[in-house]
Amino acid sequence: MQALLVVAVAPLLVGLMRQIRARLEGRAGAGVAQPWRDLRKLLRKERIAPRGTSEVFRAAPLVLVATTLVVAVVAPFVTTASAIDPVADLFAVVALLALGTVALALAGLDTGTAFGGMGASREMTIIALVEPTMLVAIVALSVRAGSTNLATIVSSTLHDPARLVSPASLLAAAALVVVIVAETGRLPVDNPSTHLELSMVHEAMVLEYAGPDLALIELASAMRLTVFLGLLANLFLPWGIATTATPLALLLGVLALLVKIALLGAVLAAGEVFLAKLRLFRVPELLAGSFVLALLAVAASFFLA
Amino acid sequence: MTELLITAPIALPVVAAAVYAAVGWRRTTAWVSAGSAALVLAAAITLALDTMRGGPGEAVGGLLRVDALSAFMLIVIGAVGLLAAVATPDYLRGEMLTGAASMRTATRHSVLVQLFLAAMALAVLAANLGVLWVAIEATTVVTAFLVGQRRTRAAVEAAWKYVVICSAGIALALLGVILLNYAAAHTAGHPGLDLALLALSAADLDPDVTRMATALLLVGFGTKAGLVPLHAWLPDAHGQAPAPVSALMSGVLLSVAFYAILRVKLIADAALGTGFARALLVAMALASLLLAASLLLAQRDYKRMLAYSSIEHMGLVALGAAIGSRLALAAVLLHVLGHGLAKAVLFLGAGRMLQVTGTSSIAGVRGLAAHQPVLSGCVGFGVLALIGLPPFSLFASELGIARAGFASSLGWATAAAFLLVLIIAAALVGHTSRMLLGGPAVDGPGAATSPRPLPVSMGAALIGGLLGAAVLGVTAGPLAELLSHATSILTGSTP
Amino acid sequence: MTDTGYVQALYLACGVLLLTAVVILWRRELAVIIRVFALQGAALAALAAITAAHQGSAELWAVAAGIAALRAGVLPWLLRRALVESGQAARETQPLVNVAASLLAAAALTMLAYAVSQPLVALAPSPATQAVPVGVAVVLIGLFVLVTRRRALSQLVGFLLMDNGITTVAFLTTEGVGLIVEVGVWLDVLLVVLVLQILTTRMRAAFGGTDLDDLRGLRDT
Amino acid sequence: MNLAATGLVVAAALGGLSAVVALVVPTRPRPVLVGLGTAASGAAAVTAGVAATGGQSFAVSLPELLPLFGVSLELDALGGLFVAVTGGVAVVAGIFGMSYSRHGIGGRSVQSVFPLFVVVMLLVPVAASVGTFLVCWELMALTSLLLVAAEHRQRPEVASAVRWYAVMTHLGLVSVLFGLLVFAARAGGDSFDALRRADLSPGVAGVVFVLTLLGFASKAGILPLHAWLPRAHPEAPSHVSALMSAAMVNLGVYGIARVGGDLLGGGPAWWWLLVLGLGAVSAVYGILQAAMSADLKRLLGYSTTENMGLVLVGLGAAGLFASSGQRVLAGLALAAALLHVINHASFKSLLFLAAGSVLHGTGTRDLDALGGLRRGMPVTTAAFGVGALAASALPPGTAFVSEWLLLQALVHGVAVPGLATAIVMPVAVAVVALTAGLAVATFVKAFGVGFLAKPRSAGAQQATESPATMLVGMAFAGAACVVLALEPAMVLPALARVGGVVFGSLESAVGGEVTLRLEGVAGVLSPLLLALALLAAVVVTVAAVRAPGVRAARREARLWDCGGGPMSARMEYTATSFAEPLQRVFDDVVQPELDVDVDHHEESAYLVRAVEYRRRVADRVERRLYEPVLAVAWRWGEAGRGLANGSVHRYLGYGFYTLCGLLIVLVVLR
Repeated sequence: MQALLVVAVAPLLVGLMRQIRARLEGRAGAGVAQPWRDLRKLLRKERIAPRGTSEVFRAAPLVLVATTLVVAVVAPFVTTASAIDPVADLFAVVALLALGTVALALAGLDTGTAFGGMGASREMTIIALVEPTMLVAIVALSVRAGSTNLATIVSSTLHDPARLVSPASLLAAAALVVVIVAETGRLPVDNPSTHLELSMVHEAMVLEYAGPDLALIELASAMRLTVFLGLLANLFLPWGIATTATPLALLLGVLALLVKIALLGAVLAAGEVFLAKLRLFRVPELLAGSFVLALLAVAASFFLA
Repeated sequence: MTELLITAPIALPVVAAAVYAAVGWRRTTAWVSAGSAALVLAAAITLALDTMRGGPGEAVGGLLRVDALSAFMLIVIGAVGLLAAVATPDYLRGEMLTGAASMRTATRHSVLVQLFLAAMALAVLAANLGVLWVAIEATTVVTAFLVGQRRTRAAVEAAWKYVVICSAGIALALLGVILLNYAAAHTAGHPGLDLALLALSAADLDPDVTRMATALLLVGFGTKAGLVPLHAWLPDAHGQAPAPVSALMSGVLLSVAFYAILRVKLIADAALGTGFARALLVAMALASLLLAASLLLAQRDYKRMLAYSSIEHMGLVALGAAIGSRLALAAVLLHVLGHGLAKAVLFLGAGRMLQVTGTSSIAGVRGLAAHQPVLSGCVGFGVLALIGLPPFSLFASELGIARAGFASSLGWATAAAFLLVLIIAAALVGHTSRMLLGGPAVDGPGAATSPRPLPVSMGAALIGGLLGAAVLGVTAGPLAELLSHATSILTGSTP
Repeated sequence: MTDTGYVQALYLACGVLLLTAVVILWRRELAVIIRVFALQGAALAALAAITAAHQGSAELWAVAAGIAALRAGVLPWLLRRALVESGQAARETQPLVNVAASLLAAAALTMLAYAVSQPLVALAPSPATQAVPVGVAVVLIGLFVLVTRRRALSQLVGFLLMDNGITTVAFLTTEGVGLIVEVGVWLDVLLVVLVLQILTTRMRAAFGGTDLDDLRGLRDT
Repeated sequence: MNLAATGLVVAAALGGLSAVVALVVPTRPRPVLVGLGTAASGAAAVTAGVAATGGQSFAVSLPELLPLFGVSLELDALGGLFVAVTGGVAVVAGIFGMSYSRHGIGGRSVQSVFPLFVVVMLLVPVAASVGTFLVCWELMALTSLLLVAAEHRQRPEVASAVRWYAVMTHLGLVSVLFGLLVFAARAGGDSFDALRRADLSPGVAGVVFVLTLLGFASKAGILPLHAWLPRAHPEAPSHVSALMSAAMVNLGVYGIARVGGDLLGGGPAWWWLLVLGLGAVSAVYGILQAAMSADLKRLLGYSTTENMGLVLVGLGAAGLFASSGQRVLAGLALAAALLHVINHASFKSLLFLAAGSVLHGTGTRDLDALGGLRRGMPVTTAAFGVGALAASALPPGTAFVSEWLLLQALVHGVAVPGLATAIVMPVAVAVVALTAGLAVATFVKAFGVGFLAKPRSAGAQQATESPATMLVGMAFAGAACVVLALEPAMVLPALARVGGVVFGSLESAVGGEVTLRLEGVAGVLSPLLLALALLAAVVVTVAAVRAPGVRAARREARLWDCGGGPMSARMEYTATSFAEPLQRVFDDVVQPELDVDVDHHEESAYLVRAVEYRRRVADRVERRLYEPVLAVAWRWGEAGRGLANGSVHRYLGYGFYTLCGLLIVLVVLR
């Protein structure tokens, strides 16, 4: 149910963000539903197998979508009661999302082109720094909750809202924001709308994809953004989430989630307008900074425990 | 019967020497030396069984005496002597091929080697410290010409240094013998120089005189045992002597000299307490190890490398003797045997390497394993045995010395010693691996020779020695009891 | 022989021993050194004879005769033969330490010998043991000669000097160590000298001289 | 005789028999017989080990062996775990070796040493006295040394690796030997029982622990004594590499657990902080070097350092918890560490075997020269893929589970009071996290560059699949990886029992059958459900994409080449270029040496004819720590030669001065 929601909302979120950027830049914009229309078009196209690529190339979009789907199913977006509780672990969620990225990077390498390799290399450099930051930030959040189970963290935050303003929490939030930006390939780390060789990261890896495969990747990217924003929202602003399974609570949960995601997306999009892309080799500095923030968060949670 | 048996280890080699002197070295007599060594070994084993069953025995009016310790040393002499003797015919033939030796040289060689064996047997069987001294000095005289056998400049030089340094050192031991005799003359028991009596009445010896005598004896016999300070003859002599003689000198002669030190220490400990001899031995041991390490690190000649490794092992043995507990002394004796076998194999192998490659420089030998697999294997395993890897018995004995050392008050000295041993092991492995490993050398002196297969009897000696050391490291078997008896003698307790 | 006569004769012989040792250190000509060495041998034999006369022991007389034959006769003869073989060039010793310093060193060594020998004297004070420091001093001087003299022949002399010193100590302390051992020791000494003499000959053939500084082929530097 | 005893005896007998068989049979059937014998021996050992972890024990004393000391053996749960792991690796390595040994290493000596190596590795965790332990430990060093030297004729680097390995393993032995002998001397006995009963002062216990830790850490490839590992592991024949990297290094962990935990009985917190610190540094350093490495086997070797570092982090955390009385957490951390040992054994043996298969098929292990192997060597590619997934700590891989447990333990480290914990725990978390991130990049590089894309050399172009036995060996290892990844809960009871041996009776920390359920702290994870969910999601996606009537057939198309014509393999990203951004990030840590030669045309300095670019990532620890030591040793050696300058006067002078000095001392002291 949650997954369907995420699938449905994700392209709309991207559309919303594009629309906001367009408006802020003084353009009319293509409308919020444009990503959905793009996806429909791509899905109808012919399937292409670039010469010399293997199963890895073909399987990557599936893995990417699948990992995001699993996360969408298990993570507490609408309700704290997870569908598959033994998987709803923060570490598992982060690792699953990383798995999707890895699949894409392998696909990029598999093409054997310079672009594919370049994109994979850069993406792996980024993820090598992003993943640790996420894990550390998670630890910072879970030290006080005593568990890394998402539902547990969220419900413990609900019970004890004062925890949110603790230094550990704030530092972790800041770190998470930075890495989510990096992980989802937004400015200033990567420009989702560029196709300039020297600056591409994500786009370089997916350069050879076309048709339905590309549709899957675009969808997955949008879903990942949604998932991350949703996680961010519920980890730090869990209000509104359903703690019981009554229809009313659920409905309230859905609404709260939509509002939160839309707000975060809007802030992100607005922010992007004012940012230029960083040079690739400056990105690690940013990520290292967020890593340190996360580390400080853990340290704070240990010291203040 | 026992009397005859006790004199046999001395008489047999003398007879063999006479045979060589009379008939000369030739095809028919080539194996006489091996036979004599084998008989010495057999006699040694019989004597060992006798002493274990019936206690010490005497011969020649009490001048010769055999106890478990002497019997053990005789076994070492016999075993290493046998290895050397088995490899000798092939070695001499190889020398003759290259023109480095003639039939006459071979004859002289065989006569002297037999006398050498006889002198060593006399040394360990001597009941009297004076006779022991005479026998050890006799080994110098006998081996002088063996060291100088090649008559090259280097050989003459080595022989000169050998004789002068050893004679000077052993002269100090003589002074020590005389002082001990003096001290003994002024005790109630009048033990003279009889080792057993001296040990019994040692408590009455004048401590000051005994102290001086002990110092002189340790330095003096230490010379022949290759211990610092008068060690410097050793690398020259071992490097220049023919391979079987190097094997005997390094494998047995050093240990026989050390046997004298052990006997002296037994008396000194009873007279002075354990502190004095222990302090001296520890100092000599550490200095020897330090010296060996210093000279092995950048060594350029593989025969000298083996010689310095002998100094190292004598240093370890001295350390074990200094520790002086039962375990340490048993380990010392085991080490003497294991080292004798391994070092004999290595010197025989090194002699063969010299014949095959024509150079004794480490840099001159490359990729030997590629064209001399068996020889390289033996040398490689020999070095591994030397650095104390199991299954060779040197592992057990070094472990024993270390174990005893840490249990005694010499923990720090033991730690320092084993660190030096580690450095030495690193140097040995480094040098050896450079010679043995790698692809076949394309040019240079190491490659110029055609692959000559290892002669069968030489190979048998090499592999036999290694197997012996390995078996000994797995289980000492019946030797364990002999070791226990010998250790009891050294600790002055009853088994 | 009276006791005072015995003591005086004993001390005279010991004096000659020490004096000859110092003279060996002092003189450069090998021929002179060998002659002095023979004199020392004679003094040693005299020492043995004096002891023999004092004790009235036939065995000691035999030993004294042996010493006279070996140390005043055979060994100097062997040395002289070696010297003749070696020719004109090698007639002088070339000390590594100059003669004045050598003599000073000898004095210091004698002091050391005296100091070291105190317990030996203290064990059984008697006229004979009072003279033990002389023997020890000769041993040390002999070792010093070995260390500092560059000719093969002078090293040989140094070794024999040590041996004379040891024999002196043996006589002064315990009238010898038993005949068998004594004979064994003599035999060994004789053989060592023979070996060294042969090696000197070979050295001359191989190196063209007997300068020990030429013996630097075997080294690790 | 119970199953443990029988299994162990059979394993030893089979190993010995194989060694003898190798000596007597002719060349052709030799590798097959030896491989089969080794595999059978390994299988018997697995049985024995599993039985031992199940609670059986076995003790025997053989006083006749090893003169002066005697041999005594005892198999308990802790030993059983390592026996089982070693046996498992031996099974796959033995099968793999049956055909792998045919090229160049089928000689008598190598083939007879191989099973012996397995046997002595099985005996190390069974040794129950100081002498026995040291002799087994050193036999293990000897046999592995001989195996590392196996290919010395083919490559000059082997000799250098042999030297490094021999010296460093000896250094480790001396360290362990010092520690154990001081221990035994104070305890007054050699048997482990006597050591357990010994009452050591804290100072002595600390010395013993640090000395043994140094030696054991060296064997496990832990910094700073790791330098032999990235040399010896790559140069050994690949199935030997697998044994060394997946089984032998574990014994270092075993040693720390046995001595620090079992024999010394825990100890103060600083011991374990030290272990944790060493582990943390090694983990990061190892994976960084692996990420930079372009040599496939060297990469795997450094990855071993990383994984052993993680294990030590777990072990250190367990000790820390135990020392402060947190028994549940100690059990959790120890379970994480031991599970990682098992996991690492499974995926590292798989990876090394796959690397061996690559080497066999292409003749090179240089990633920059590989690529495109999936066409010629599909099974090897799949095997390496499984291994890489397992190694990179991503679900549904093996390492993910153990690292998850490890992080869980660290998260709860807050329960241990103290400033050191408050500093160390967050750093440890950061280290584990950073390691996980870099491992992902490393194995994407190894798999993506090495096996996917286009071949970069003729060797890779002509690669053909390896013989069946090699594939079977890899398949076994791969199956172990998969099973461990999906159902790790099955080894948990054994781990709990092992934990009882190491830190006294620990409460079972992790339970569950399908789901790992942490006891005492909140935390659940079900790798199996996760994998199923992932599978289901893939199926759903496929169904969803297929549903709208999209044509299933694919049309082949040209790659995007910017219109410049077909792309050649030279345009591909290589392993070196792949790692370049990471290398820039960690420039200060790894300090690579760059060497750029630009060759200009004669006419103009602006026209470049050729650019030569060389990059070498030297081991920085080596540079800083080993080179000065080597330089000192060299100078010492040079100076030491002056002691033997050939002058007989100087030689006699040594004696003269010593004698005078000695006499003066006698005079003074009287």
